[in-house]
Amino acid sequence: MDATLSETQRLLRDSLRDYLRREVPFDRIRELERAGGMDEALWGHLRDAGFLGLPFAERHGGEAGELADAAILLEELTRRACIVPFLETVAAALALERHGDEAIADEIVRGVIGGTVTLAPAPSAADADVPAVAGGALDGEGRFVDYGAEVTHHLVEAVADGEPGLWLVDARGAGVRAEPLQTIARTPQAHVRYAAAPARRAGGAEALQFLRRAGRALCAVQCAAAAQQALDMTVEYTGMRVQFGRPIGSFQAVQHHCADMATQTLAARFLAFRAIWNLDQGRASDREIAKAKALASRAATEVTMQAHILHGGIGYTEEYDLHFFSRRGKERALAWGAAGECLALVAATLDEVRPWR
Amino acid sequence: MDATLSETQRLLRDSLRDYLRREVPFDRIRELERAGGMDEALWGHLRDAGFLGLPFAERHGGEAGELADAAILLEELTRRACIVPFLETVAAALALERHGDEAIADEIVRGVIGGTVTLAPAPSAADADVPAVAGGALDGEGRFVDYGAEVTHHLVEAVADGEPGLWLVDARGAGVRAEPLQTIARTPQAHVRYAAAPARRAGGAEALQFLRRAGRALCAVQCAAAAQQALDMTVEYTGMRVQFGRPIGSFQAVQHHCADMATQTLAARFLAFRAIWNLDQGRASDREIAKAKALASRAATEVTMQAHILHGGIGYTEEYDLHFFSRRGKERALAWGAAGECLALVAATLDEVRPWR
Amino acid sequence: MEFGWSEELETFRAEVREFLREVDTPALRAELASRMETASLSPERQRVRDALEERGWARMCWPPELGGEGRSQWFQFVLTEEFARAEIPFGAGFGSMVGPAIQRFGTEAQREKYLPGIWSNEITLCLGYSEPNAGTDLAALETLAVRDGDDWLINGQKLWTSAADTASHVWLAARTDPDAPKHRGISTFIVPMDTPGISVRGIMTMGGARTNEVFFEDARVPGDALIGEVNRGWYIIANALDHERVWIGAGGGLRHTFDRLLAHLRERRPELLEDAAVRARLVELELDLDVMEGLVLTNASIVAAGDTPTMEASMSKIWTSDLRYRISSVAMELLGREGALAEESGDCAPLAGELERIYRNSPVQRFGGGTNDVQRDIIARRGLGLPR
Amino acid sequence: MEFGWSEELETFRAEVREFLREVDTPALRAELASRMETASLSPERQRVRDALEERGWARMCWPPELGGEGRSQWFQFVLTEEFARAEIPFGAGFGSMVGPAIQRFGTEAQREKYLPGIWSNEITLCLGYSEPNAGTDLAALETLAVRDGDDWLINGQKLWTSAADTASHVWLAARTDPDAPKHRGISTFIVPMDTPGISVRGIMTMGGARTNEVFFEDARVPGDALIGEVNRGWYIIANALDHERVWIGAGGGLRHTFDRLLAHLRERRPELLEDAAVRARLVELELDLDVMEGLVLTNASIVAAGDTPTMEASMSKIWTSDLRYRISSVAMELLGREGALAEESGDCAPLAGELERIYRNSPVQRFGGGTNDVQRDIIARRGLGLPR
Repeated sequence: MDATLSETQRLLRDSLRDYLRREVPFDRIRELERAGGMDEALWGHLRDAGFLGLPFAERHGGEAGELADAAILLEELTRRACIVPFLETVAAALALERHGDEAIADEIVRGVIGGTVTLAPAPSAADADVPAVAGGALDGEGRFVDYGAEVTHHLVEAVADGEPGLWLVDARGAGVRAEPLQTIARTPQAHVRYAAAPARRAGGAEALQFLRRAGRALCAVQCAAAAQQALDMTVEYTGMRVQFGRPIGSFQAVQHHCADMATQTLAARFLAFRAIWNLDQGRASDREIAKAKALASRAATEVTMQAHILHGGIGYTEEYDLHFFSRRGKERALAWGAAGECLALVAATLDEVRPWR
Repeated sequence: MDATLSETQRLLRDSLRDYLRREVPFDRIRELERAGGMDEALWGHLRDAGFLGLPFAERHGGEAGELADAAILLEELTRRACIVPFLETVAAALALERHGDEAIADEIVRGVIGGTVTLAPAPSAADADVPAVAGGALDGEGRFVDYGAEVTHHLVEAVADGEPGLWLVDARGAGVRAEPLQTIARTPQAHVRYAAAPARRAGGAEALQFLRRAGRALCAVQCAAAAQQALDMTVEYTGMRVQFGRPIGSFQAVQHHCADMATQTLAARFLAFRAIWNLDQGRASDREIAKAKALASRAATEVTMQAHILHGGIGYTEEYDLHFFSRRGKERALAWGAAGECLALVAATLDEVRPWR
Repeated sequence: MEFGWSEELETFRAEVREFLREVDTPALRAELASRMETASLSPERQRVRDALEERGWARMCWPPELGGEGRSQWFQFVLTEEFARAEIPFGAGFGSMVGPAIQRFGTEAQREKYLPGIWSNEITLCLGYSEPNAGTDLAALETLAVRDGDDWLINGQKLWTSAADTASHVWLAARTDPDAPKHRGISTFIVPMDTPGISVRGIMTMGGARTNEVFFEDARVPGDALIGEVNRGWYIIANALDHERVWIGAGGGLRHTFDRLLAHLRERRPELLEDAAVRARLVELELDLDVMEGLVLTNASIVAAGDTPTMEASMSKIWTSDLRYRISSVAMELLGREGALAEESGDCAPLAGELERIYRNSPVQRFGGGTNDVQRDIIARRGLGLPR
Repeated sequence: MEFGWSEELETFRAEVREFLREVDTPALRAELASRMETASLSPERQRVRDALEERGWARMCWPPELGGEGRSQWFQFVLTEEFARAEIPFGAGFGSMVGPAIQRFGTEAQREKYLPGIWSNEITLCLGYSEPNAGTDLAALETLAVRDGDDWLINGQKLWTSAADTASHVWLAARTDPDAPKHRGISTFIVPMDTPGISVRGIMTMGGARTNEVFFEDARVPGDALIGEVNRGWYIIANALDHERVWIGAGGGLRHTFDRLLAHLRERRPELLEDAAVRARLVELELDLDVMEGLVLTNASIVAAGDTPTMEASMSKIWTSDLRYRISSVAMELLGREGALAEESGDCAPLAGELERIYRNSPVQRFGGGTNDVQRDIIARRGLGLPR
């Protein structure tokens, strides 16, 4: 039991953090948001630095690291509001590597590591029909596909002969139409319609389950990271901003808001990373991940909005960087299962609570 | 629209408040709690002062005042932690007067005003069987009957020939066995068992509905009163208690706790009294009363417990008077429908929300 | 105690509803949908305003000495409430705040010069209070106004000056005695925005609305731009802010949002409405709206009785602004990913993007107009009497 | 990062469980059920304690210079956790706090005189810190200790001295230099409670437990009652409080309460457990317990790494004590009127009155041991580095 980063993990984190601080100023994020699309230059760096291979097996050319290592990178990318399909690509490729078709996994993971493949998972939405595959052709829709118009491939949840599974679709191929959506995050998202899109079966129910779990757990990390960044900015700003002749961070009300934000953020991060670690060890339950995501979702919402209250006017401007974390944080709070959806799962399985004694 | 007391109401309040301050010291409440039973001396005063006749019709010897007047007295009694069946007697007698058998109502209301009759309503509990009447004999149990062992009569919810109604039972008569219960409030409560107890039919479904509504709305007033008393004690104490060289009430954290307590209490009281007023006018809905009770229940719990936190050690002792309001407040929060039960009713009738426009 | 409405007010309410039905034209709706926001009223809103003046309802509750009829504030409450219910904006900008100040503190000549234009909206105003180093701590302002013959020369910088880009005048607080204690050296001015030396830079907010910085470089205004006594500006400002804090009828829009959320669930997400946990969360929002109503009515009761609320206005302000965040946040969460969609996503966006928009602009209500923490200070000290 | 347990610790955990099975006799349970609370351990608990000493587990994680084996604090964590899981009280009163202080700050003679008795529980202690005017602001204490030849004469009054009626000694903070700044004139003493001039008055609390006032009137103690340097008591106290604030494994009892609540619902109120709104509230409690676990483990990680937590202990303390209130309050509410029944109501009382009892005694955890607001100050200033 050790909630702190290992030496290697610290090096990984610092390396990416330094790069982002140097090469990805927030004004670049502003431009990307306006222009749409993903940060191709950053993706190139992630490939060159070997960051894309971290959690994958050596047999596919990966580094055989831990999923937590990738989560630590994801945390840094989130804290810089980067616009890259890192969560999406890692979760999808790992689902294939661990539980999918071996040939496809080999092709895809090598492609990811080499930078030629990016992936957008398209899991089904609660209130929509699941796409169907017949004769290798996929029909249906993906309602909220992150980076749906930017990646090379979609990994679509679909049903063939009544069997659920994951199907690989060439995102730029025939029968795929991605209509961009505008969300509060202003990161790429698409409503994708598949009309007889050629699809390869890449995995079954287990791969699908792993994808959902990994996506949700990694998204919990993003939520906690948004909260952490907003908290750090708030502590820095209130420690400096003077009103009534003293830094506003010396007012007890401000201090107590910050204390509560810090407590919520710390717990959310701990539970998110524990879920990641247990998932990697093959022993995370849907319940554990759902609880972690619910708590992280709340932290992403409440902490970032409280940060705005404590910043006042300056934090509310487009010129300041806080809105990246409040807007993205809220969007991530809803992605991969909003708190309500996660808690419904937890409530439905209350019988699984094992007495502590 | 006027949320403030009328001149008459102010006089009523002050008259009772002065009497209680003079004649009912908290040490008397301590003794009564230890000894069990109700405050007979105080009940005598309420009768002599004409307070027991306020909300009843002139034709029964009453003052033809408003139910709100009685609620204002109830507020004062609650703020002094008095142990008298005022809510119980008023709610039950009023249900009979407004919707019950006229002959029984005349007898009972006159008895109440004259001080010879006190009443304990025994509405059914959610998870228990409703008592049954056959041939004028009542069988069953009342699970949580306030003042069940102290009053002269019970007004029992029971079913006869499939029809629900209210039945009057001589509390000291045959077939009535009241076993005392100890609650967090330490006010009289009994588990009553009826075995062929002689019972008179005093009202039908309408009377029962009014009884439930009046009991719940008046109980909401008690909840708000407990919160208000705890708040007032806290403001007084923190304004005086010095630590770190200044009154603790000058610390911003303490001030903000008090501000939130005051907001919650004010809203709870407003909505409780509005429910009372609307009920009196014959236009309160179950929904409105349930919402008022839910909010008041929360205020009674949260405000009184926060008061303890702000008082520290002194407020935690038996010698200090705060625990009367935290213990009683919590018990009242659960009586006549706890928040969860009330909100279940509100949730079930969400379709009744009429658009504002 | 009396929780109903008098017949007189009910009659007035019916009249207002009739009035609102009449002015509620497709042209007005089209204009409102475009969300054209400027200091001056857009043409259709000006038409509503003119009609309101014609009925004699615009200032009927003001005291006679400020040009009103002195009617009970409940009339104002009902009027504001019915406008909110009809979703027709009521306000005429900051004129309703600056007008009374000029009426009360200005000279006869100033009243004649400014008031007709303010009432007719030919004069439109922005508020020159906040500065980079004077936000919540307004009295720390540094913009200087210095006597130069009969004129004043103004130098400094204002921040968060909404509508500075469209207003004809700025209602300005400036320091006229740098040596006096903080609150004592401030004066108030009414300054034409086309005065040479004034420049405006726009600032975009995450809520989508524009605000501004306003720079004053040797901006010269005549002596009669000063309203009230020199160095007595703090009193005039506080007086006007008190007026602003009455907040009667605030928060009505949130009821509409709640209603539309219910309608959306009924029509498009019935499976959610079947879920008891979802219903429980909706009920919490309904309770929150009840609390809001209780606080607003309590505050209004006090105002209508001719008294000044101590803490009740602050309670309403805190609750309503927090609820604006809460209602949009909870609603987005209930809807899941759909809840994140903005107006630009077209038909896919629930409530035409209203939830996402409210969520994004909710912070400004919570830290603006006296941060909610400062409001809590006021409740504790002014309302409950806790020591400083 | 590593969220599992090492094999070494899992082995130890198994040993502890085996140990606890052995000591868990009907006699112990009967004694615990009687809730006999005194400073000295009741006979059966003393037996457990002796067995623990025999295993060498009582102080195995203390540094060698304090008489321990210097094993990883995770052993202590596991030990405490397993005691909590078995619902066998672990603590040996304040000896585990005062013992190390004497070990560290006392003379060789004092160590020999007191430590064996403290370890064997022949010396039992109460804590003489708080006073009527020195609660959260401990440094304001006024009890005086004055030199009289080789002795000390003590005069003053202590408050909230739990177990003063049964302890053999009081660990006392008293002012020895009234002219020094608040924190600088305090010293620490170990004083036999049977010293002439000491009297004790009981105070009953709403939680049901007794606490005390202790009066000192010319209570004379020999010079060697002083522990550590004169006027350096604040440092010794702060050091001991730090030790107390480690809170490893706190809050375990709440998991049992939650489990018993679920069991009660399953067996006696299945209709509630069917209700989705009720389930949603239970899930919130489960999340709260997860958060507690996250905070406690984070804090323990830091301690185990040999570092001193800055804010993490405070976070655990706030959360656990607030949750104690929340879990009992919510549970009572879910049960409705039944939830209000106390133990004295016999079989009718749910969870044998546990909820009502926890609710009543929850305040003391929230304002005691440094109020939760003071803990928030610590998080903000010491943890986050916000300015004073």
